[in-house]
Amino acid sequence: MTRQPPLVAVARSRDLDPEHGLDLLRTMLVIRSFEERCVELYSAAQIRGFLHLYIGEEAVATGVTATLREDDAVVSTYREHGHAIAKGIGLGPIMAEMLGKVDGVSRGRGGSMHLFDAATRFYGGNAIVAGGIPLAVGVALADQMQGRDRVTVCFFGDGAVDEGAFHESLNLASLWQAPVLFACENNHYAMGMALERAEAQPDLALKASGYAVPSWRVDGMDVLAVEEATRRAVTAIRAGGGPVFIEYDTYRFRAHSMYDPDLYRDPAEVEAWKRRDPIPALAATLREHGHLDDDAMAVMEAEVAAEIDEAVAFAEASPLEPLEDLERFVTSEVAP
Amino acid sequence: MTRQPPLVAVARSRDLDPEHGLDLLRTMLVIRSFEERCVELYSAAQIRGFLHLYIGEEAVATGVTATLREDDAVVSTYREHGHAIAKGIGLGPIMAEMLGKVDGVSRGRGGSMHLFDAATRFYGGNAIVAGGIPLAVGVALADQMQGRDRVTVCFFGDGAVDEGAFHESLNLASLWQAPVLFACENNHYAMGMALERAEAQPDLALKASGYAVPSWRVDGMDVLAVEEATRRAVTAIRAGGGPVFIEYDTYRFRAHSMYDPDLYRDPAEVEAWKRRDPIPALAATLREHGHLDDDAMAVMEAEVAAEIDEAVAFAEASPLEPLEDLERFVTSEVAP
Amino acid sequence: MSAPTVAEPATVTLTLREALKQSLREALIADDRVFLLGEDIGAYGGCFAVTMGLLDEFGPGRVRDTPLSEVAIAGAAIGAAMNGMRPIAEIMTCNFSLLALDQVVNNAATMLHMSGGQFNVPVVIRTTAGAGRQLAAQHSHSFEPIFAHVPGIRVVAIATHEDARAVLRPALDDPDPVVLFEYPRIMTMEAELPVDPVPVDLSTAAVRRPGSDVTLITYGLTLHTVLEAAETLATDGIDAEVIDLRSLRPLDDATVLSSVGRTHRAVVVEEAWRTLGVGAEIAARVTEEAFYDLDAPVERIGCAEVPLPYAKHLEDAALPQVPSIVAAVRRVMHRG
Amino acid sequence: MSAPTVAEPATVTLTLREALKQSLREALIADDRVFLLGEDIGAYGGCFAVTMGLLDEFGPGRVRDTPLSEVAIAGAAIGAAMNGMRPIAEIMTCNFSLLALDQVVNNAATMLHMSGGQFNVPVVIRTTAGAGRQLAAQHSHSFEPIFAHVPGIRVVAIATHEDARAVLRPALDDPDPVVLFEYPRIMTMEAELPVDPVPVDLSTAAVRRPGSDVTLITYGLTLHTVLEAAETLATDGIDAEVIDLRSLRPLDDATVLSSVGRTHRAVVVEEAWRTLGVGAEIAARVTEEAFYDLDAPVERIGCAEVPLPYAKHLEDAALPQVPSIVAAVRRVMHRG
Ligand SMILES: Cc1ncc(C[n+]2csc(CCOP(=O)(O)OP(=O)(O)O)c2C)c(N)n1
Ligand SMILES: Cc1ncc(C[n+]2csc(CCOP(=O)(O)OP(=O)(O)O)c2C)c(N)n1
Ligand SMILES: [Mg+2]
Ligand SMILES: [Mg+2]
Repeated sequence: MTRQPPLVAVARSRDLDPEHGLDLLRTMLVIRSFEERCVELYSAAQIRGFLHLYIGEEAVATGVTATLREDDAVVSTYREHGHAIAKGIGLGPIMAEMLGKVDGVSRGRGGSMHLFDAATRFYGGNAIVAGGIPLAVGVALADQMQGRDRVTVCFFGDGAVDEGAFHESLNLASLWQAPVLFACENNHYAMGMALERAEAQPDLALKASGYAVPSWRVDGMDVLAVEEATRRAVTAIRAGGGPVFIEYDTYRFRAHSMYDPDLYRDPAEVEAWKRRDPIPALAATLREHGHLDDDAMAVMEAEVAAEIDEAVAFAEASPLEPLEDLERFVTSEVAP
Repeated sequence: MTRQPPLVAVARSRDLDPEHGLDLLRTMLVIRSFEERCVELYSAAQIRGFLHLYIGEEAVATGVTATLREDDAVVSTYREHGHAIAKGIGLGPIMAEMLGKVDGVSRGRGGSMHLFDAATRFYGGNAIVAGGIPLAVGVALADQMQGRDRVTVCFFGDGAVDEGAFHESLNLASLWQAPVLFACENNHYAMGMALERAEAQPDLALKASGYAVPSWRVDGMDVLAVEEATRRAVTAIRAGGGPVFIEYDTYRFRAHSMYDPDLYRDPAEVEAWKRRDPIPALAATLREHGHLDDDAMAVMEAEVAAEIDEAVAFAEASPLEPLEDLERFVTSEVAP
Repeated sequence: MSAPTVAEPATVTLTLREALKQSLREALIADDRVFLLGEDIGAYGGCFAVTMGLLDEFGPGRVRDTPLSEVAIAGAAIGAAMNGMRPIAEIMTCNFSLLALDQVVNNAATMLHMSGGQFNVPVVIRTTAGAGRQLAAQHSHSFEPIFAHVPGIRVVAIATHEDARAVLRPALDDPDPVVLFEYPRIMTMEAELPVDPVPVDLSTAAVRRPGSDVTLITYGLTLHTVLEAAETLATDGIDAEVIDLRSLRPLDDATVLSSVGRTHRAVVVEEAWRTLGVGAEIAARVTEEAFYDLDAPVERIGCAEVPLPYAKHLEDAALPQVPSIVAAVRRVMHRG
Repeated sequence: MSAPTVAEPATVTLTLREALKQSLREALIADDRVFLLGEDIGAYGGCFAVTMGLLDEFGPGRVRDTPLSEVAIAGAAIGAAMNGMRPIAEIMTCNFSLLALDQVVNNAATMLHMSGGQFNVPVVIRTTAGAGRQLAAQHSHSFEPIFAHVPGIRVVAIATHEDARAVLRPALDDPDPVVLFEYPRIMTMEAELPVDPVPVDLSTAAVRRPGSDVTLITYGLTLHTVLEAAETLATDGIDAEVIDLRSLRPLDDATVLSSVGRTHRAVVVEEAWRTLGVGAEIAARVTEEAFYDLDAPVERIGCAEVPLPYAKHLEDAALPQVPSIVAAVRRVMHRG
């Protein structure tokens, strides 16, 4: 058995570097604020289509990407704003994408569910549940075959584990020792389907053992725990140890998407999780150690708000893709 | 963990009812002889297409079906002659199918890979690897929903475990407690792919635990062990205990199909397994206990050969489906 | 005695979604063998709220939430159908139906023929298609042509309230697999309908607007755009007949040919990609059967040959619209 | 000085299988980024022996046997292609390719557009199609039309030794996904070829036999049947031009239209089901572009609309044959 003991809240906050802690806080705050602004823009019908919010889960994207190098890759889902921001894509181009503008990361073709950025090695925004998992194995394999010690992080939800693609991909990654981190964001629901109703064996980390992939579980509401566990995994993967599976125990505070009336969750359950909000939690730790006070927090919030304002201004100012370019990029434009 | 301890050769041959033992021997002999005749007919170009032989694996079909009621169902693969014969389909109609005749079980439309028989609840001959596994869950579910205490046996190979369909089906069957026996015939190869090269975690029975399906492994070369283990499972399933997974450890003595040059197996390995041939093994046990001697064996062999002759004669005498019936059965013929 | 007053049939105003739900509800009431299975059809209420309330009314045995497992959903439905049930499986959108296509094509569509007429598969698979909601390239496509290519299944596109209200009766009465396409974009459209459903014939096309100058042939979502275009054309003095194919397999050639025989001109409009779309088949058939009646070649309008983009102006430009339909009709009127 | 003798290019006799293998081999030699992955391509030597010997020559890093996992094979190949490699994935037969269709359509075909031009997918997917070997309904179908419907991929059918010998160079040079169809039934056909491959242009159709009376349009396996039919027709005084479409997406309209412009009559022949087949698209296009040049409607011959049966007489009857092609051409010659 390759299963590791659960690794919950292992981070020793006393050793926390204050600057790093504040960076983590800021990243989570940016993600949160960005999405809150998205909700406003959605209500104003400036953003359309599906909008899946990451609010509540920020510690995962933030803690995971904090362990990555710039040249590491991320493959994500339709709930990927947090991953995209944390990986370092500019807020302006992301917001422009949400608005369907030509300066959007995907030139307005992708929208909320399909953020892509070659520069930061962000392989999208995949809206077929589990559809990105085999891709991630391939991305990682390519690095391995080309002798680059890069890691590919593949984010997916608890629901993705139900799909055949998950099973085939874990097996293949394990056989080939592909340098992938399978980052399962277990927010306990796949749309309206509670994990216990969707999986006969809801211990997700256990499943990875079926493919001889080392696996463990971590508190996904504690960004320091996320970071510590992930760093351990990423280091092992980068050293050639093959894939690792981590289950991040987390929760989405909002409905599945803007379309979802959220009829299937007990409000008390939602409230209980909200009390574990990762942002105030980290802020409290930082305050406790004297790294943060009300003033500093207010400054940070103001700075973040300004950044979002700027992103929205950038997005609003961006033109639309000209209509005559509709058929561009169906196939590559090869230089003559 | 729902995994059971391995259950190897548990059968106590001393308690063996002689008549039953001779029945098992005869069934295995019929399967073996039928397929040996198929090889001849294939060489004579009377059988065409793919022909996948079960030679060496007869103990599994024989031992498993010995535990079934007539109204239990079987879902099988393209390597299904043994299952079809053991389930009680007539040899004549099976052989007629191999020859593409109208009196074949599938009117000559299916051939070796697609034997079907509604009367014995034989749901085919499925040639998409793992394609029958979700079907079996549905067949079993229908019995469960209609309040019938029938069991569905789903045969598949070690290679089928690689497919996403396996994973999705085990989970669904377990969630719904469908009365299915997942009968995995681990003959250690999927075409040329040795199990250890195809599965990062080659312990197949362990995988079933990932779906909270009780699972164990049994010596598939020992028909009595197969029967005993299966009976235990079938009894539990019939009583409403939900699905069970059994891995039958076995081996195909021949190549994957008549097209296969068999370049990937060590001849010594093949020879070692042949020494565990289930037919002489059971014959020896029966002799040991005084239930069988040379004469009786010769009589049985002659009887079986006559049965096969008769089946071939039936098949050869059968006409072809008239050409004008080609388009029948694309959709149902509804009585006016 | 005065003549008895013929009571107007009582009517009710329904959205297309409600019409579908009532049809499902009546099917569940009428026949114990009917059950629903699919992702989020229960606790969530259905991805498009079509099944909202049915779990409460019929319980989890008959309204079965499934994990995210398109292969298992389709396969289990097929198996259950082969064993006496009348399952109605839902695959949220046809984009995900590709995951289940192997089951539909290699099992559902072939089973009856391959088994020599023994196993019919009375399964109903509901799915959705169509764009217009800015859901981008993985949630907007129209794969009716892929299914309509395959013998052994019936394919029906539901464009009107009348069809929605009554579709499940004939679909369930069909002994063979039926794939139903529904269209989220028009789910909230309202219409006044008789309280009791009026039977519909799934095998025929419906003339939705009689006309004499040109035949407009369409199905599904675009019916409504085409009807609008026909009104615009009427103000121009062009009297268009509008045919809703409804059944995409088999195609009702008679209705199409009799119309074209009168109008001598035809335009096919669909939301699927034009190349190898339903329009190609209609154009080929009309030309084969009515070549010498045609005053101009059949025109085809489909989706631009691009993965559908998120930005509204691009999505709109990719799809058939009233102006592009009107322009095509004008072209056809001026040729020949 | 006497004129220099121009040396005839050296030739060699190759089967189609060998021609394909040499093309693969040269691709592996020419470019480090090229690797093969698929089921049984290594130790087994390839389901159709196309890759026999390549594992020994190039090792398991570049000739990668995979588990039975069509989703993961396609997905990993796509991911590797997005990250600098040039994978050549093999899906044994197109019957199983349906399992991978989601990856091909929702990922490979959409990626470039959906990412606003950032991520092209230079993957090559090899698969096989076609009947004639009595493999029945799950191993005999021709799904070229399904793939040819989808924008964003190139689809090529390889019917000749010349094409087989050289196909991988242009396929790998293509920055976008290429799906290659090969045909097991003709793998052992021999031809004399130049030792060095002659470059082929995958984007154009090839005139395989010039003629002036009627244009026969086909692709893949049936090319050879059509050429035979053309010879039969010649003895009748009908001089048929035979076009091998070769590229099924995009279609080379120019070659087809220029031929029909001369012959005024056309018949399309394919092994896929006729309804919504490639023939429908060709018929529609020819009619659109050359309506007033046509002396008769375009005829289409395809597979009978049945799942392919095992029995030889039924299979033969379902497929296009020389007599049925000849008869169709005669019909076309006598109309108009
Ligand atoms: C193959 C497929 N099936 C169904 C859907 C519809 N769908 C979108 S998101 C979702 C739930 C996924 O849940 P999970 O993987 O836990 O991710 P979460 O949304 O919770 O982050 C479903 C069912 C889809 N996009 N793709
Ligand atoms: C989906 C699919 N992929 C590939 C194949 C080709 N194929 C046929 S049998 C086989 C090996 C299956 O091995 P296993 O499941 O162990 O069964 P066995 O043949 O050993 O009985 C393969 C790869 C197939 N029929 N279906
Ligand atoms: Mg979730
Ligand atoms: Mg095997």
